[in-house]
Amino acid sequence: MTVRVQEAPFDMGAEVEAFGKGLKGVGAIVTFSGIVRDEEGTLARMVIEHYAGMTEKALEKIEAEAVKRWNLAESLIIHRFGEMAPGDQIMMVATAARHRVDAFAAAEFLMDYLKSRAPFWKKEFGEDGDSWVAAKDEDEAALDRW
Amino acid sequence: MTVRVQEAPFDMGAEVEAFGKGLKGVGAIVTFSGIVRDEEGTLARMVIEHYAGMTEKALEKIEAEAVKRWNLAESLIIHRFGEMAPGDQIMMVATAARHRVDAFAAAEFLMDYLKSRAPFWKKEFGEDGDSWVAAKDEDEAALDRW
Amino acid sequence: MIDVLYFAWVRERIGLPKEKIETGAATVADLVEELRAREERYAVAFADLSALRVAVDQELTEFDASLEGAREVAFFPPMTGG
Amino acid sequence: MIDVLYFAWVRERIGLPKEKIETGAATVADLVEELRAREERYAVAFADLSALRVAVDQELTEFDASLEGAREVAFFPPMTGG
Repeated sequence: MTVRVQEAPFDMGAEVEAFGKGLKGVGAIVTFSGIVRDEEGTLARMVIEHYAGMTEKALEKIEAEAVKRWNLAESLIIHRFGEMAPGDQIMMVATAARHRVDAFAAAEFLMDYLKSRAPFWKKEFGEDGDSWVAAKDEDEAALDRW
Repeated sequence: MTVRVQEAPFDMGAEVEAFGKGLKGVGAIVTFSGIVRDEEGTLARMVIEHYAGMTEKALEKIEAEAVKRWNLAESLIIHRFGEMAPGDQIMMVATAARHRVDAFAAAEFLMDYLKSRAPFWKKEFGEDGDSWVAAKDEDEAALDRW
Repeated sequence: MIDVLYFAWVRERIGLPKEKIETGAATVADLVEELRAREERYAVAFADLSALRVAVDQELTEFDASLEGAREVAFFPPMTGG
Repeated sequence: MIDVLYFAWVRERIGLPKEKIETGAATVADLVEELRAREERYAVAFADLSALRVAVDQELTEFDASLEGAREVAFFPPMTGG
Protein backbone atom coordinates (compact mmCIF):
# COMPACT_ATOMS: atom_id res chain seq x y z
CA MET A 1 0.00 0.00 0.00
CA THR A 2 1.86 3.03 -1.26
CA VAL A 3 0.94 6.66 -1.89
CA ARG A 4 3.26 9.13 -3.60
CA VAL A 5 2.47 12.80 -4.23
CA GLN A 6 5.16 14.45 -6.30
CA GLU A 7 5.90 17.26 -8.71
CA ALA A 8 8.31 15.19 -10.83
CA PRO A 9 7.15 13.10 -13.79
CA PHE A 10 7.13 9.34 -13.31
CA ASP A 11 7.94 6.49 -15.68
CA MET A 12 4.72 4.51 -16.08
CA GLY A 13 6.49 1.49 -17.63
CA ALA A 14 9.05 1.30 -14.84
CA GLU A 15 6.39 1.78 -12.15
CA VAL A 16 4.23 -1.01 -13.57
CA GLU A 17 7.25 -3.29 -13.79
CA ALA A 18 8.33 -2.54 -10.22
CA PHE A 19 4.78 -2.88 -8.88
CA GLY A 20 4.41 -6.42 -10.22
CA LYS A 21 7.76 -7.68 -8.92
CA GLY A 22 7.77 -10.27 -6.18
CA LEU A 23 4.06 -10.22 -5.39
CA LYS A 24 2.82 -13.52 -3.94
CA GLY A 25 -0.46 -15.21 -4.84
CA VAL A 26 -1.33 -12.54 -7.38
CA GLY A 27 -3.14 -13.43 -10.60
CA ALA A 28 -4.35 -10.01 -11.71
CA ILE A 29 -2.88 -6.52 -11.93
CA VAL A 30 -4.90 -3.51 -13.08
CA THR A 31 -3.41 -0.10 -13.74
CA PHE A 32 -4.99 3.21 -14.60
CA SER A 33 -3.14 6.25 -15.81
CA GLY A 34 -4.55 9.72 -16.23
CA ILE A 35 -3.11 11.90 -18.97
CA VAL A 36 -3.42 15.61 -19.80
CA ARG A 37 -5.66 15.59 -22.90
CA ASP A 38 -4.47 17.73 -25.78
CA GLU A 39 -7.99 19.03 -26.51
CA GLU A 40 -7.20 19.34 -30.20
CA GLY A 41 -4.26 21.62 -29.65
CA THR A 42 -6.10 24.36 -27.73
CA LEU A 43 -4.52 23.52 -24.38
CA ALA A 44 -1.07 24.98 -23.74
CA ARG A 45 -0.49 23.63 -20.24
CA MET A 46 -2.15 22.51 -17.04
CA VAL A 47 -1.25 23.38 -13.48
CA ILE A 48 -2.38 21.19 -10.60
CA GLU A 49 -2.61 22.74 -7.17
CA HIS A 50 -2.89 20.55 -4.09
CA TYR A 51 -3.26 20.82 -0.33
CA ALA A 52 0.16 19.78 0.92
CA GLY A 53 -0.29 17.94 4.21
CA MET A 54 -3.85 16.84 3.53
CA THR A 55 -3.25 15.20 0.15
CA GLU A 56 -1.32 12.13 1.32
CA LYS A 57 -3.70 11.67 4.23
CA ALA A 58 -6.73 11.78 1.93
CA LEU A 59 -5.19 9.33 -0.54
CA GLU A 60 -4.14 6.94 2.24
CA LYS A 61 -7.67 7.00 3.62
CA ILE A 62 -9.11 6.15 0.19
CA GLU A 63 -6.57 3.36 -0.23
CA ALA A 64 -7.31 1.96 3.24
CA GLU A 65 -11.00 1.87 2.35
CA ALA A 66 -10.22 -0.09 -0.84
CA VAL A 67 -8.15 -2.59 1.15
CA LYS A 68 -11.09 -3.05 3.53
CA ARG A 69 -13.51 -3.74 0.71
CA TRP A 70 -11.52 -5.98 -1.62
CA ASN A 71 -9.00 -8.74 -1.35
CA LEU A 72 -5.89 -6.84 -2.49
CA ALA A 73 -2.30 -8.00 -2.32
CA GLU A 74 -0.90 -4.57 -3.15
CA SER A 75 -1.92 -1.11 -4.30
CA LEU A 76 -0.21 2.06 -5.46
CA ILE A 77 -1.30 5.63 -6.04
CA ILE A 78 1.01 8.21 -7.64
CA HIS A 79 -0.36 11.72 -8.23
CA ARG A 80 1.56 14.70 -9.53
CA PHE A 81 1.08 18.40 -8.85
CA GLY A 82 2.57 21.48 -10.53
CA GLU A 83 2.88 22.22 -14.23
CA MET A 84 2.17 19.69 -16.97
CA ALA A 85 1.90 19.69 -20.76
CA PRO A 86 -0.67 17.94 -22.97
CA GLY A 87 0.18 14.24 -23.19
CA ASP A 88 1.92 14.21 -19.80
CA GLN A 89 0.95 11.66 -17.20
CA ILE A 90 -0.91 13.21 -14.26
CA MET A 91 -1.33 10.18 -12.06
CA MET A 92 -1.63 6.43 -11.89
CA VAL A 93 -3.11 3.76 -9.70
CA ALA A 94 -2.28 0.07 -9.66
CA THR A 95 -3.98 -2.80 -7.86
CA ALA A 96 -2.87 -6.41 -7.50
CA ALA A 97 -5.18 -9.21 -6.42
CA ARG A 98 -5.69 -12.93 -6.61
CA HIS A 99 -8.69 -12.45 -8.92
CA ARG A 100 -9.44 -9.89 -11.61
CA VAL A 101 -12.79 -8.85 -10.16
CA ASP A 102 -11.11 -7.42 -7.05
CA ALA A 103 -8.30 -5.75 -8.99
CA PHE A 104 -10.73 -4.02 -11.38
CA ALA A 105 -13.25 -2.97 -8.74
CA ALA A 106 -10.57 -1.57 -6.42
CA ALA A 107 -8.90 0.39 -9.25
CA GLU A 108 -12.23 1.94 -10.26
CA PHE A 109 -13.06 2.72 -6.65
CA LEU A 110 -9.68 4.42 -6.12
CA MET A 111 -10.19 6.49 -9.27
CA ASP A 112 -13.75 7.52 -8.40
CA TYR A 113 -12.77 8.68 -4.92
CA LEU A 114 -9.53 10.26 -5.98
CA LYS A 115 -11.41 12.37 -8.57
CA SER A 116 -13.58 14.17 -6.07
CA ARG A 117 -12.25 13.45 -2.57
CA ALA A 118 -8.52 14.13 -2.85
CA PRO A 119 -7.52 17.81 -2.62
CA PHE A 120 -6.28 18.50 -6.15
CA TRP A 121 -7.45 21.31 -8.41
CA LYS A 122 -6.68 21.59 -12.12
CA LYS A 123 -6.20 24.86 -13.95
CA GLU A 124 -6.00 24.91 -17.73
CA PHE A 125 -4.07 27.50 -19.70
CA GLY A 126 -5.19 27.70 -23.30
CA GLU A 127 -5.85 29.87 -26.30
CA ASP A 128 -8.81 31.53 -24.62
CA GLY A 129 -7.07 32.32 -21.37
CA ASP A 130 -7.00 30.25 -18.23
CA SER A 131 -9.70 28.60 -16.16
CA TRP A 132 -10.17 26.22 -13.27
CA VAL A 133 -11.53 22.87 -14.35
CA ALA A 134 -15.07 22.48 -12.97
CA ALA A 135 -15.98 19.33 -11.06
CA LYS A 136 -18.37 17.15 -13.03
CA ASP A 137 -21.73 16.03 -11.63
CA GLU A 138 -21.05 12.59 -13.08
CA ASP A 139 -17.88 12.30 -10.98
CA GLU A 140 -19.83 13.05 -7.82
CA ALA A 141 -22.57 10.64 -8.94
CA ALA A 142 -19.98 7.91 -9.57
CA LEU A 143 -19.43 7.65 -5.79
CA ASP A 144 -23.00 6.44 -5.24
CA ARG A 145 -22.27 3.02 -6.67
CA TRP A 146 -19.80 2.10 -3.93
CA MET B 1 -6.36 -2.08 -32.41
CA THR B 2 -3.71 -4.76 -32.02
CA VAL B 3 -3.76 -8.46 -31.19
CA ARG B 4 -0.63 -10.50 -30.57
CA VAL B 5 -0.57 -14.22 -29.79
CA GLN B 6 2.93 -15.39 -28.96
CA GLU B 7 4.95 -17.97 -27.10
CA ALA B 8 7.65 -15.52 -26.03
CA PRO B 9 7.44 -13.53 -22.79
CA PHE B 10 6.66 -9.83 -23.12
CA ASP B 11 7.89 -6.84 -21.17
CA MET B 12 4.81 -5.34 -19.50
CA GLY B 13 6.56 -2.05 -18.66
CA ALA B 14 7.80 -1.56 -22.21
CA GLU B 15 4.42 -2.52 -23.68
CA VAL B 16 2.57 -0.04 -21.46
CA GLU B 17 5.08 2.66 -22.35
CA ALA B 18 4.80 1.99 -26.09
CA PHE B 19 1.00 1.75 -25.94
CA GLY B 20 0.64 5.25 -24.47
CA LYS B 21 3.01 6.92 -26.91
CA GLY B 22 1.59 9.43 -29.39
CA LEU B 23 -2.10 8.80 -28.68
CA LYS B 24 -4.28 11.83 -29.43
CA GLY B 25 -7.18 13.03 -27.30
CA VAL B 26 -6.59 10.35 -24.69
CA GLY B 27 -7.14 11.04 -20.99
CA ALA B 28 -7.29 7.52 -19.61
CA ILE B 29 -5.35 4.30 -20.06
CA VAL B 30 -6.31 1.06 -18.31
CA THR B 31 -4.19 -2.07 -18.37
CA PHE B 32 -4.81 -5.55 -17.07
CA SER B 33 -2.21 -8.24 -16.77
CA GLY B 34 -2.79 -11.87 -15.93
CA ILE B 35 -0.11 -13.72 -14.01
CA VAL B 36 0.48 -17.40 -13.25
CA ARG B 37 -0.37 -17.62 -9.54
CA ASP B 38 2.13 -19.47 -7.39
CA GLU B 39 -0.62 -21.28 -5.41
CA GLU B 40 1.55 -21.37 -2.30
CA GLY B 41 4.38 -23.16 -4.02
CA THR B 42 2.39 -26.22 -5.15
CA LEU B 43 2.43 -25.25 -8.83
CA ALA B 44 5.55 -26.19 -10.80
CA ARG B 45 4.53 -24.88 -14.21
CA MET B 46 1.62 -24.13 -16.48
CA VAL B 47 1.20 -24.96 -20.14
CA ILE B 48 -1.27 -23.04 -22.29
CA GLU B 49 -2.57 -24.73 -25.42
CA HIS B 50 -4.33 -22.68 -28.07
CA TYR B 51 -6.08 -23.12 -31.41
CA ALA B 52 -3.60 -21.61 -33.87
CA GLY B 53 -5.56 -19.99 -36.64
CA MET B 54 -8.69 -19.39 -34.65
CA THR B 55 -7.10 -17.57 -31.71
CA GLU B 56 -6.24 -14.30 -33.45
CA LYS B 57 -9.61 -14.26 -35.19
CA ALA B 58 -11.46 -14.77 -31.91
CA LEU B 59 -9.48 -12.04 -30.16
CA GLU B 60 -9.94 -9.61 -33.05
CA LYS B 61 -13.67 -10.24 -32.95
CA ILE B 62 -13.80 -9.51 -29.22
CA GLU B 63 -11.74 -6.36 -29.73
CA ALA B 64 -13.96 -5.18 -32.60
CA GLU B 65 -17.00 -5.63 -30.37
CA ALA B 66 -15.35 -3.48 -27.67
CA VAL B 67 -14.60 -0.76 -30.22
CA LYS B 68 -18.26 -0.80 -31.27
CA ARG B 69 -19.49 -0.41 -27.70
CA TRP B 70 -17.11 2.17 -26.27
CA ASN B 71 -15.32 5.26 -27.39
CA LEU B 72 -11.78 3.90 -27.59
CA ALA B 73 -8.73 5.56 -29.11
CA GLU B 74 -6.64 2.39 -28.98
CA SER B 75 -6.61 -1.14 -27.63
CA LEU B 76 -4.14 -3.97 -27.31
CA ILE B 77 -4.37 -7.66 -26.47
CA ILE B 78 -1.28 -9.81 -25.96
CA HIS B 79 -1.75 -13.46 -25.00
CA ARG B 80 0.94 -16.09 -24.62
CA PHE B 81 0.80 -19.82 -25.15
CA GLY B 82 3.25 -22.57 -24.27
CA GLU B 83 5.06 -23.15 -20.99
CA MET B 84 5.10 -20.68 -18.13
CA ALA B 85 6.31 -20.62 -14.54
CA PRO B 86 4.55 -19.22 -11.45
CA GLY B 87 4.86 -15.42 -11.46
CA ASP B 88 5.14 -15.22 -15.26
CA GLN B 89 2.87 -12.93 -17.20
CA ILE B 90 0.29 -14.83 -19.26
CA MET B 91 -1.40 -11.97 -21.03
CA MET B 92 -2.29 -8.30 -20.96
CA VAL B 93 -4.90 -5.97 -22.35
CA ALA B 94 -4.69 -2.19 -22.60
CA THR B 95 -7.37 0.34 -23.50
CA ALA B 96 -7.03 4.06 -24.17
CA ALA B 97 -9.98 6.45 -24.19
CA ARG B 98 -10.92 10.07 -23.71
CA HIS B 99 -12.70 9.22 -20.44
CA ARG B 100 -11.97 6.67 -17.74
CA VAL B 101 -15.42 5.09 -17.83
CA ASP B 102 -14.86 3.82 -21.39
CA ALA B 103 -11.32 2.65 -20.72
CA PHE B 104 -12.36 0.66 -17.63
CA ALA B 105 -15.51 -0.85 -19.14
CA ALA B 106 -13.75 -1.90 -22.35
CA ALA B 107 -10.85 -3.51 -20.44
CA GLU B 108 -13.26 -5.51 -18.27
CA PHE B 109 -15.29 -6.52 -21.30
CA LEU B 110 -12.16 -7.70 -23.13
CA MET B 111 -11.12 -9.73 -20.10
CA ASP B 112 -14.52 -11.31 -19.56
CA TYR B 113 -14.80 -12.40 -23.18
CA LEU B 114 -11.21 -13.46 -23.49
CA LYS B 115 -11.62 -15.74 -20.44
CA SER B 116 -14.28 -17.92 -21.96
CA ARG B 117 -14.51 -17.12 -25.68
CA ALA B 118 -10.90 -17.22 -26.87
CA PRO B 119 -9.53 -20.72 -27.56
CA PHE B 120 -6.93 -21.11 -24.81
CA TRP B 121 -6.71 -23.99 -22.35
CA LYS B 122 -4.54 -24.03 -19.25
CA LYS B 123 -2.93 -27.12 -17.85
CA GLU B 124 -1.28 -27.05 -14.44
CA PHE B 125 1.63 -29.26 -13.45
CA GLY B 126 2.03 -29.52 -9.71
CA GLU B 127 2.90 -31.65 -6.72
CA ASP B 128 -0.18 -33.81 -7.18
CA GLY B 129 0.28 -34.41 -10.91
CA ASP B 130 -1.18 -32.44 -13.75
CA SER B 131 -4.69 -31.27 -14.55
CA TRP B 132 -6.59 -29.09 -16.98
CA VAL B 133 -7.91 -25.94 -15.36
CA ALA B 134 -11.72 -26.14 -15.26
CA ALA B 135 -13.75 -23.23 -16.59
CA LYS B 136 -15.52 -21.36 -13.79
CA ASP B 137 -19.26 -20.81 -13.76
CA GLU B 138 -18.59 -17.25 -12.58
CA ASP B 139 -16.58 -16.55 -15.72
CA GLU B 140 -19.47 -17.68 -17.90
CA ALA B 141 -21.89 -15.68 -15.75
CA ALA B 142 -19.68 -12.57 -16.11
CA LEU B 143 -20.68 -12.34 -19.78
CA ASP B 144 -24.31 -11.70 -18.88
CA ARG B 145 -23.63 -8.18 -17.74
CA TRP B 146 -22.57 -6.99 -21.21
CA MET C 1 -13.19 -34.89 -46.31
CA ILE C 2 -13.15 -32.64 -43.30
CA ASP C 3 -10.38 -31.68 -40.86
CA VAL C 4 -11.34 -32.56 -37.31
CA LEU C 5 -9.28 -30.99 -34.53
CA TYR C 6 -9.16 -31.81 -30.81
CA PHE C 7 -7.78 -29.66 -28.02
CA ALA C 8 -6.87 -30.00 -24.34
CA TRP C 9 -8.29 -33.15 -22.64
CA VAL C 10 -10.36 -34.00 -25.74
CA ARG C 11 -7.07 -34.28 -27.65
CA GLU C 12 -5.54 -36.34 -24.86
CA ARG C 13 -8.48 -38.76 -24.64
CA ILE C 14 -8.71 -39.27 -28.37
CA GLY C 15 -4.94 -39.44 -28.62
CA LEU C 16 -4.32 -37.13 -31.54
CA PRO C 17 -4.62 -33.41 -32.31
CA LYS C 18 -6.07 -33.63 -35.78
CA GLU C 19 -7.39 -36.08 -38.36
CA LYS C 20 -9.07 -36.05 -41.74
CA ILE C 21 -12.48 -37.68 -41.74
CA GLU C 22 -14.63 -38.80 -44.64
CA THR C 23 -18.16 -38.02 -43.55
CA GLY C 24 -21.61 -37.29 -44.89
CA ALA C 25 -22.77 -35.88 -41.53
CA ALA C 26 -25.20 -33.01 -41.98
CA THR C 27 -24.62 -31.43 -38.57
CA VAL C 28 -21.98 -31.37 -35.86
CA ALA C 29 -24.21 -33.62 -33.76
CA ASP C 30 -24.35 -36.17 -36.58
CA LEU C 31 -20.56 -36.11 -36.82
CA VAL C 32 -20.32 -36.67 -33.07
CA GLU C 33 -22.58 -39.72 -33.42
CA GLU C 34 -20.32 -41.14 -36.13
CA LEU C 35 -17.23 -40.57 -34.02
CA ARG C 36 -18.80 -42.10 -30.90
CA ALA C 37 -19.56 -45.26 -32.87
CA ARG C 38 -15.98 -45.58 -34.05
CA GLU C 39 -14.02 -46.53 -30.96
CA GLU C 40 -14.20 -46.47 -27.18
CA ARG C 41 -11.81 -43.49 -26.88
CA TYR C 42 -14.20 -41.35 -28.97
CA ALA C 43 -17.20 -42.55 -26.98
CA VAL C 44 -15.40 -41.52 -23.80
CA ALA C 45 -14.32 -38.12 -25.14
CA PHE C 46 -17.82 -37.32 -26.38
CA ALA C 47 -19.72 -38.87 -23.46
CA ASP C 48 -20.98 -35.53 -22.13
CA LEU C 49 -21.55 -32.85 -24.77
CA SER C 50 -22.39 -30.25 -22.13
CA ALA C 51 -18.69 -30.41 -21.17
CA LEU C 52 -17.63 -29.68 -24.76
CA ARG C 53 -17.55 -26.74 -27.11
CA VAL C 54 -17.35 -26.80 -30.89
CA ALA C 55 -16.05 -24.49 -33.61
CA VAL C 56 -16.83 -24.87 -37.32
CA ASP C 57 -14.33 -23.20 -39.62
CA GLN C 58 -12.81 -21.46 -36.57
CA GLU C 59 -16.05 -19.87 -35.37
CA LEU C 60 -17.68 -20.97 -32.12
CA THR C 61 -21.04 -22.57 -32.79
CA GLU C 62 -23.59 -25.07 -31.41
CA PHE C 63 -23.84 -28.84 -31.85
CA ASP C 64 -26.86 -28.49 -34.11
CA ALA C 65 -24.87 -26.36 -36.58
CA SER C 66 -24.80 -27.49 -40.22
CA LEU C 67 -21.61 -28.91 -41.70
CA GLU C 68 -22.52 -27.92 -45.23
CA GLY C 69 -19.39 -26.60 -46.91
CA ALA C 70 -17.39 -26.89 -43.67
CA ARG C 71 -13.68 -27.59 -43.99
CA GLU C 72 -12.69 -27.70 -40.33
CA VAL C 73 -14.44 -28.76 -37.12
CA ALA C 74 -12.81 -28.47 -33.71
CA PHE C 75 -13.87 -30.00 -30.39
CA PHE C 76 -12.59 -28.79 -27.03
CA PRO C 77 -13.55 -28.16 -23.40
CA PRO C 78 -14.77 -24.73 -22.22
CA MET C 79 -11.98 -22.21 -22.76
CA THR C 80 -9.79 -20.95 -19.94
CA GLY C 81 -7.89 -17.97 -21.28
CA GLY C 82 -6.83 -14.77 -19.53
CA MET D 1 -5.77 31.85 16.47
CA ILE D 2 -6.57 29.57 13.66
CA ASP D 3 -4.83 28.98 10.30
CA VAL D 4 -7.20 29.56 7.41
CA LEU D 5 -6.14 28.23 3.99
CA TYR D 6 -7.58 28.94 0.57
CA PHE D 7 -7.10 26.94 -2.62
CA ALA D 8 -7.75 27.30 -6.36
CA TRP D 9 -10.15 30.14 -7.25
CA VAL D 10 -10.96 30.77 -3.59
CA ARG D 11 -7.29 31.59 -3.08
CA GLU D 12 -7.27 33.78 -6.18
CA ARG D 13 -10.39 35.73 -5.18
CA ILE D 14 -9.25 36.32 -1.62
CA GLY D 15 -5.74 37.06 -2.86
CA LEU D 16 -3.74 34.95 -0.45
CA PRO D 17 -3.13 31.27 0.25
CA LYS D 18 -3.15 31.37 4.04
CA GLU D 19 -3.73 33.66 6.99
CA LYS D 20 -3.98 33.50 10.74
CA ILE D 21 -7.32 34.60 12.09
CA GLU D 22 -8.33 35.49 15.64
CA THR D 23 -11.84 34.17 15.97
CA GLY D 24 -14.37 32.96 18.49
CA ALA D 25 -16.49 31.28 15.81
CA ALA D 26 -18.12 28.09 17.08
CA THR D 27 -18.64 26.52 13.65
CA VAL D 28 -17.27 26.78 10.14
CA ALA D 29 -20.44 28.60 9.10
CA ASP D 30 -19.86 31.19 11.85
CA LEU D 31 -16.30 31.69 10.60
CA VAL D 32 -17.62 32.17 7.06
CA GLU D 33 -20.00 34.88 8.36
CA GLU D 34 -17.10 36.69 10.04
CA LEU D 35 -15.02 36.52 6.87
CA ARG D 36 -17.88 37.71 4.64
CA ALA D 37 -18.32 40.76 6.85
CA ARG D 38 -14.62 41.66 6.60
CA GLU D 39 -14.17 42.80 3.01
CA GLU D 40 -15.77 42.59 -0.41
CA ARG D 41 -13.31 39.96 -1.69
CA TYR D 42 -14.33 37.57 1.10
CA ALA D 43 -18.02 38.27 0.44
CA VAL D 44 -17.45 37.41 -3.22
CA ALA D 45 -15.44 34.25 -2.52
CA PHE D 46 -18.01 32.97 -0.02
CA ALA D 47 -21.11 34.13 -1.95
CA ASP D 48 -22.26 30.60 -2.78
CA LEU D 49 -21.37 27.96 -0.20
CA SER D 50 -22.75 25.18 -2.41
CA ALA D 51 -19.78 25.85 -4.70
CA LEU D 52 -17.33 25.39 -1.83
CA ARG D 53 -15.90 22.58 0.23
CA VAL D 54 -14.26 22.79 3.64
CA ALA D 55 -11.70 20.80 5.58
CA VAL D 56 -11.04 21.16 9.31
CA ASP D 57 -7.62 19.94 10.41
CA GLN D 58 -7.18 18.36 6.97
CA GLU D 59 -10.36 16.28 7.06
CA LEU D 60 -13.25 17.02 4.73
CA THR D 61 -16.28 18.13 6.69
CA GLU D 62 -19.50 20.17 6.48
CA PHE D 63 -20.13 23.86 7.07
CA ASP D 64 -21.97 23.16 10.32
CA ALA D 65 -18.88 21.43 11.77
CA SER D 66 -17.59 22.65 15.11
CA LEU D 67 -14.32 24.59 15.30
CA GLU D 68 -13.64 23.57 18.89
CA GLY D 69 -9.95 22.77 19.17
CA ALA D 70 -9.43 23.25 15.42
CA ARG D 71 -6.02 24.49 14.32
CA GLU D 72 -6.54 24.66 10.56
CA VAL D 73 -9.52 25.36 8.32
CA ALA D 74 -9.30 25.22 4.53
CA PHE D 75 -11.77 26.45 1.93
CA PHE D 76 -11.73 25.33 -1.70
CA PRO D 77 -13.90 24.46 -4.70
CA PRO D 78 -14.95 20.85 -5.42
CA MET D 79 -11.83 18.79 -6.08
CA THR D 80 -10.73 17.79 -9.56
CA GLY D 81 -8.02 15.17 -9.13
CA GLY D 82 -7.26 12.15 -11.25
